[in-house]
Amino acid sequence: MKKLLNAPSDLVKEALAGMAVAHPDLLRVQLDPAFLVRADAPVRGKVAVLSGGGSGHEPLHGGFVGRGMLDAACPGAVFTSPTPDQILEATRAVDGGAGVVHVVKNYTGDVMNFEMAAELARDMGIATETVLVNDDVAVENSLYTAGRRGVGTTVLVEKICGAAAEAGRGLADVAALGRRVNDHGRSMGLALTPCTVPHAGKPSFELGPDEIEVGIGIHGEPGRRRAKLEPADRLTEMLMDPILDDLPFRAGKDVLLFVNGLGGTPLLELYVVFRKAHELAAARGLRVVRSLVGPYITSLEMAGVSITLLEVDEEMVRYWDAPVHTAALRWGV
Amino acid sequence: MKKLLNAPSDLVKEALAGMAVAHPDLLRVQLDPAFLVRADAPVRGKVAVLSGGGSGHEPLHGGFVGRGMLDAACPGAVFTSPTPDQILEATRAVDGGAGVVHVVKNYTGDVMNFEMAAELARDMGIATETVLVNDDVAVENSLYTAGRRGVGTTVLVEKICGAAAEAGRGLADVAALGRRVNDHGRSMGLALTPCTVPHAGKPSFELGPDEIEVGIGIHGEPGRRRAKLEPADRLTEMLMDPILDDLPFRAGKDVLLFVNGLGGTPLLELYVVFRKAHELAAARGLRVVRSLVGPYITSLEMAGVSITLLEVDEEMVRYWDAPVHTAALRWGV
Amino acid sequence: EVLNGDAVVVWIERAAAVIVENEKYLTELDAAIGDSDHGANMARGFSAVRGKLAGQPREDVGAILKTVGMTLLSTVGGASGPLYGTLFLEAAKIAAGKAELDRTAIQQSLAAGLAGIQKRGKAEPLDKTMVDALGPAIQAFEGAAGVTLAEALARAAEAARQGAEATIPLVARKGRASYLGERSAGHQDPGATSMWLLVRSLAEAAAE
Amino acid sequence: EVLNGDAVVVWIERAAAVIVENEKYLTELDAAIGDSDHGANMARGFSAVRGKLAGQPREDVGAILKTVGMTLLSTVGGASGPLYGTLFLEAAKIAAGKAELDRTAIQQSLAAGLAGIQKRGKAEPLDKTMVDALGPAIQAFEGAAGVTLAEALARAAEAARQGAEATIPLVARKGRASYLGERSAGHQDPGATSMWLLVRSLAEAAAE
Ligand SMILES: Nc1ncnc2c1ncn2[C@@H]1O[C@H](COP(=O)(O)OP(=O)(O)O)[C@@H](O)[C@H]1O
Ligand SMILES: Nc1ncnc2c1ncn2[C@@H]1O[C@H](COP(=O)(O)OP(=O)(O)O)[C@@H](O)[C@H]1O
Ligand SMILES: [Mg+2]
Ligand SMILES: [Mg+2]
Ligand SMILES: [Mg+2]
Ligand SMILES: [Mg+2]
Repeated sequence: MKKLLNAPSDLVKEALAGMAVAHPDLLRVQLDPAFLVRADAPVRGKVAVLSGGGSGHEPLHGGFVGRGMLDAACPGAVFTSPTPDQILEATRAVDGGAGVVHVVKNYTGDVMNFEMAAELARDMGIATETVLVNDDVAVENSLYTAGRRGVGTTVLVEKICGAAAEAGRGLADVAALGRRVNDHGRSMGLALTPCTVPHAGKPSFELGPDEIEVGIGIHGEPGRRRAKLEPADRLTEMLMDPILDDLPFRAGKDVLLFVNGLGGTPLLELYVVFRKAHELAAARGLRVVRSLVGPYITSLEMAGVSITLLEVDEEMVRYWDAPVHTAALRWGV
Repeated sequence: MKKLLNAPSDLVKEALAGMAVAHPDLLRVQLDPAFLVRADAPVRGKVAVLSGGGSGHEPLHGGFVGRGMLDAACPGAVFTSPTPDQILEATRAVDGGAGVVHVVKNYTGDVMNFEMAAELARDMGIATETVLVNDDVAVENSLYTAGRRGVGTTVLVEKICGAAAEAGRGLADVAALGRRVNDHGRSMGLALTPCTVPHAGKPSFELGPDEIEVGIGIHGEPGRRRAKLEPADRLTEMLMDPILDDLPFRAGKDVLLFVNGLGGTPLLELYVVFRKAHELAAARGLRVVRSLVGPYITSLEMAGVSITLLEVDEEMVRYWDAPVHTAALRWGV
Repeated sequence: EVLNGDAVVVWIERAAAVIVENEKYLTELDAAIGDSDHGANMARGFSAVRGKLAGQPREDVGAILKTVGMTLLSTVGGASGPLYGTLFLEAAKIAAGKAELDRTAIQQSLAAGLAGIQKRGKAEPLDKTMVDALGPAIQAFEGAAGVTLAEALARAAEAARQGAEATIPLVARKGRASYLGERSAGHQDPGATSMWLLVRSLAEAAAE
Repeated sequence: EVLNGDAVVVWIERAAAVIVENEKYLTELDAAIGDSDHGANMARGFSAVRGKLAGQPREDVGAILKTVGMTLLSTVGGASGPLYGTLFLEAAKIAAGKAELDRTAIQQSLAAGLAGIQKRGKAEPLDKTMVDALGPAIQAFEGAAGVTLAEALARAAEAARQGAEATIPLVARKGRASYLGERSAGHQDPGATSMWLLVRSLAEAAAE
C-alpha cells in the first residue's frame, strides 16, 4: 500500500488538522468527537444543513462546509459512517434555533447512526429533518437490497439545500427541496481500478487489465457486474442509458450534468466523458443548463467515473447559482 | 493501460470539446490549431496572459482560462509542448492591442516552441514578453542541466499575472511581476507511482511496493533519486527542507503554501501533508497567509505530491485575492 | 449458574482480545462483499471498550453492559456500530441494577438484544447478517435445558458458528453486501462472524 | 551524384515509414530517460509530412524541404519538433530554388541544419542529444572523398548509428534527460536514435 500517511488510525484526524490550518477563514474543526463546522456557526435563526459519512470521499463532505452549503460535516473512519455522538454534537454546534437538516446517503450504517443521532437531538429539543439521498440506478431491485445508494446527487442536494437555508427558508421547506432534488437526480458509476482502504492495506478487489466494475458504489466494494474495458464513448453510454431511462428524463427538460471523478481518473478523461454524456443528453432532447466536472465525491484513489443527471426546475437553478464559499466549491463570493 | 478514452490520438481534442460544452460561458475552443481562449477574447486594451504546455497536467492550463487569469491556453499532445503555430494563433486571438505575456515552464521543448512563436508574433507586430517559470529545487545544478523545471509556481504566476492584467497593468509590469513571483517561489515533488502516457500504453517507469521517486517532474519521467517510502511527515520534511533552504525563506516573512496533488493522490492525504508542511513553515518563523490544496498541476494519474512555497509581498497577495473565474479556480465572482 | 459482574468483564475482555486478533480476518471477509472495514471498526470499538472497563465498578451488570453499548456506539460506526451498541444497550435494560444474571436473565438479555438489532436494522433471518449468528445462538441456549450454564452457552456458541457458516451460500438482502446481488453468495458474512466470536467469548468466560 | 526532388521525396517517405515502424522503440528509449513521447511525436510529425508531400511539386528541392520543416514544426511539438523543423528549414534555405543538390549543396544543407539545431537548442557534442548523431554523420560525409554519393551517405549513416550508440554512457546535459543527472547514463538518447534513422533513410534513398 502506497499512501501519504502516518498511522492509518491517525489519517482522518491529521487530515482534519490540515483542513483547519488551510482554511481558518472557512471552518473550525473539533477532534473528539470529530466534526467540522463553518467558521461562523451557529448562525442565529438560520436552518443548518449537516451531512456526514465515512471518510475517503473527499472533498465530500468537509470540503463543502462553509457559507451557502454545509454548516457541519461529520467524518467517520475511512468508508465507515460516523457515530451518533459525533452527529449529535455537530447538530448541537450548528443549530441556530431554526432546526437542522441531516443529509444522509442511503447506506445502512449512515441511516442508522443518523437515526439515533436524530432521536437524541429530538430528546434535547432540537428539531431535525432527514433528507435521504438514494440516486444510484445501478441498484435495481430495492426490495431485496438495502435500497439505492446515495452517490453523486448528494453534492447537488447539499449545495441546493445550503443555498435555500442561507436564503432564510424554513426547516420543512429546505428538507422538502432536498427531497425534490433527490427525486429528480439519478447517478451511476464504473471503476477501472479498485482502491485500498488504509487499514486493510490491500486493494478491496482485483480487476484484470481489461476488466471494469460497472455499477460501482463509492466504498471500494465491487460493483453490480464486471465487464470488459471499452472505449470511453461506449462506457459513457453504459452509464447514461440506465440513468436516462430511469427517471425517465423527458425531452424538453432542463438538466444539470455532473461528471464526477472517483479519485484516480485525470480531469482530461472526465472531459472526454462529459463530451459524450452531453451529446447523449442532447440526443434525448435535454437541455444541459448547468455543468459540474471534477472529483467531488470520490472513493480514495479509485480510477473511474460516475455520472449524475438532475432534472432541474427554476428554483433549483436559482439555489445552484447562489453564492457558495467552501474549500471545494466556490462562486459568487 | 486502463483509461477512459477512445483513440489516444483523439484524447486531447475530445477533452477540449468536453470543456467547450461544459463551460460555454467561460471559454471558446478552437481545434486546428488547438487552443482555448476566454469567452470575451480579445479584451480591448488589456494585456493578455497566455500559457501552454503538454497536456496531462490538467487543470493546468486550460482550467485556468477565464476572467482574472489566462486569456488563452495552448495544449500540446500529452507531455509534449505545443507547436509555434498553435501559440502564434492563440497569441493573435487574444491580443487586445496591449501585448501578450507568455508564461512558459522551463522545459527545452516549451522554451523553444514559445521562442519561435514569439519571434513570429514580433514579425506580425504583436508585442510579447516571456515569463519563464523555473522553480523546481530538485534540479540542483543548472550548469549541467536544462535548468530548473517549471512546476507549482506556474499556477501562482498565472493567477497573479492574470489579476494584474485584469487590473489594467501594462505589458512590462505584468511580466516583471510574473518574474518576481517566479523568483520568490520554490517547489519540489515526489511520486509514489508512475503514470502511463496513453500513446506509450505502459507506465513510464517502475517502482517497487515501497519505493518512491524524489524530485519528480510532471512528465512521468523518473525523479532525481529513488528512496524508500516513509511516513507522510518524514516525506513532507524531505520536500520542505530543500525548499526552505533554497530561497532561503527567512523568519518573519509571509508565504503562500500550496500543496499540490499529482493526480492520483486523494485529497485526504494532501491535507495530511499540508498539516505537516504548515507546521514546518511555522517552525521557521514563516506566516502562512494564503493556502492552496488540491490537484492543480498534475501528471496524469500519478500518485504523489508537490509542495510550493511562495514568499509573498502585499502586491502579490492583493492580486492573488482578486476575483478569478475559471473552470478550476474561482472566487470573488 | 449465574454470570456476575466479574464474569461479564472477563467475557468482554476475551471478546476484545479475540476481535483484535481477528481484525485482518474480519476485514478480509468484508473486502469480499463489503467495504473492507469491519475488522478495523470492531477492533477500534472493542479496544475502546477495554479502556473504559478498567475503572468500571462490578456491582451492576446492567451498568457494565451499558458502558459497553455506549462505547461501541460512539467508536465503531458503520452498520455494525449501532447494531452492536443496541445489542448491549437493550441487554443492559434487562440487567439494570442486577449484581448477577441467572439463566432467565441471560436469555432475556440476549433476546432483547436481538430484538433491538432487528428493530434498528430490519433484518430477517437468512438476510445474511449478524442476525443469522445471534438468532440460532439464542435458540440453542433456550433449547439447552438440563445442562450447565457453561454447556448451554457452549451450545449457543456452536450454533452461532454454524449460523455464521450458513451465511456463505446466502444472497445478502440487507446492508452493503446486498448491492452485490447474486455476487454476494459464496462468502461468509463478516458481521455474523464477529457475532460468533462474541458468543464464543461468552461461553469461554462462563466456563472459567 | 546529385539528389533531385524525387530522391528527396523518396528519402522523406522512407524516413516516415521507418519512424512509424519504430514508434514504440523510440518511445521506449524516451521512457527510460524522458517522458515517453518521442515515438508518438515523430510518428505524428512524419505522418503529417507524408500527407503534405503528396501534392508537392518536385522542381524545387528547397520548397520540398521547407514543407517538411514547416510541417514538422507545426505537428511534432516537444523539444524535437523545433529542432527537426529547424534542421529542414535551414537546409531549405541552402536548397532554395535548386532542382537538385550536388555533394557540396548536400553538405552545406546538413551543416546549416546542424548549426540551426545547435543555435536553437544550445547543445554541444556529448551533451547526449540528436547532435551526437548528426555531427558525426556530417563529419563522415565530408571525409568520404573519392567514393560515390551513395557510399558517402552510407558512411554518414553508419557514423550516425555509432554516434547514437555512443550516447549510451553519456550523462545528459541538455533536454529533459538532464534532470536525471547520473541516472541518464546507460541509456541511448531517443533523439539521436531518430536522427540516425533519418540519415539512414537518406543513404537508402541515394542508393536507389
Ligand atoms: N440491516 C442490518 N441488520 C443486521 N445486521 C446488519 C445490517 N446491515 C449490516 N449488518 C451487519 O453489519 C456487517 C457489516 O458491518 P461493517 O462492515 O462494520 O459496517 P458497514 O457495512 O457499514 O461497512 C454485515 O456483515 C452484517 O452482518
Ligand atoms: N537542447 C537540445 N539540443 C538538441 N537536442 C535536444 C535538446 N533537447 C532535447 N533534444 C533532443 O530531443 C529528444 C527528445 O525529444 P522529444 O521526446 O520529442 O521531446 P521532449 O523532450 O520535449 O519530450 C532528446 O532525445 C534529444 O535528442
Ligand atoms: Mg463501512
Ligand atoms: Mg515531451
Ligand atoms: Mg464494512
Ligand atoms: Mg519526450
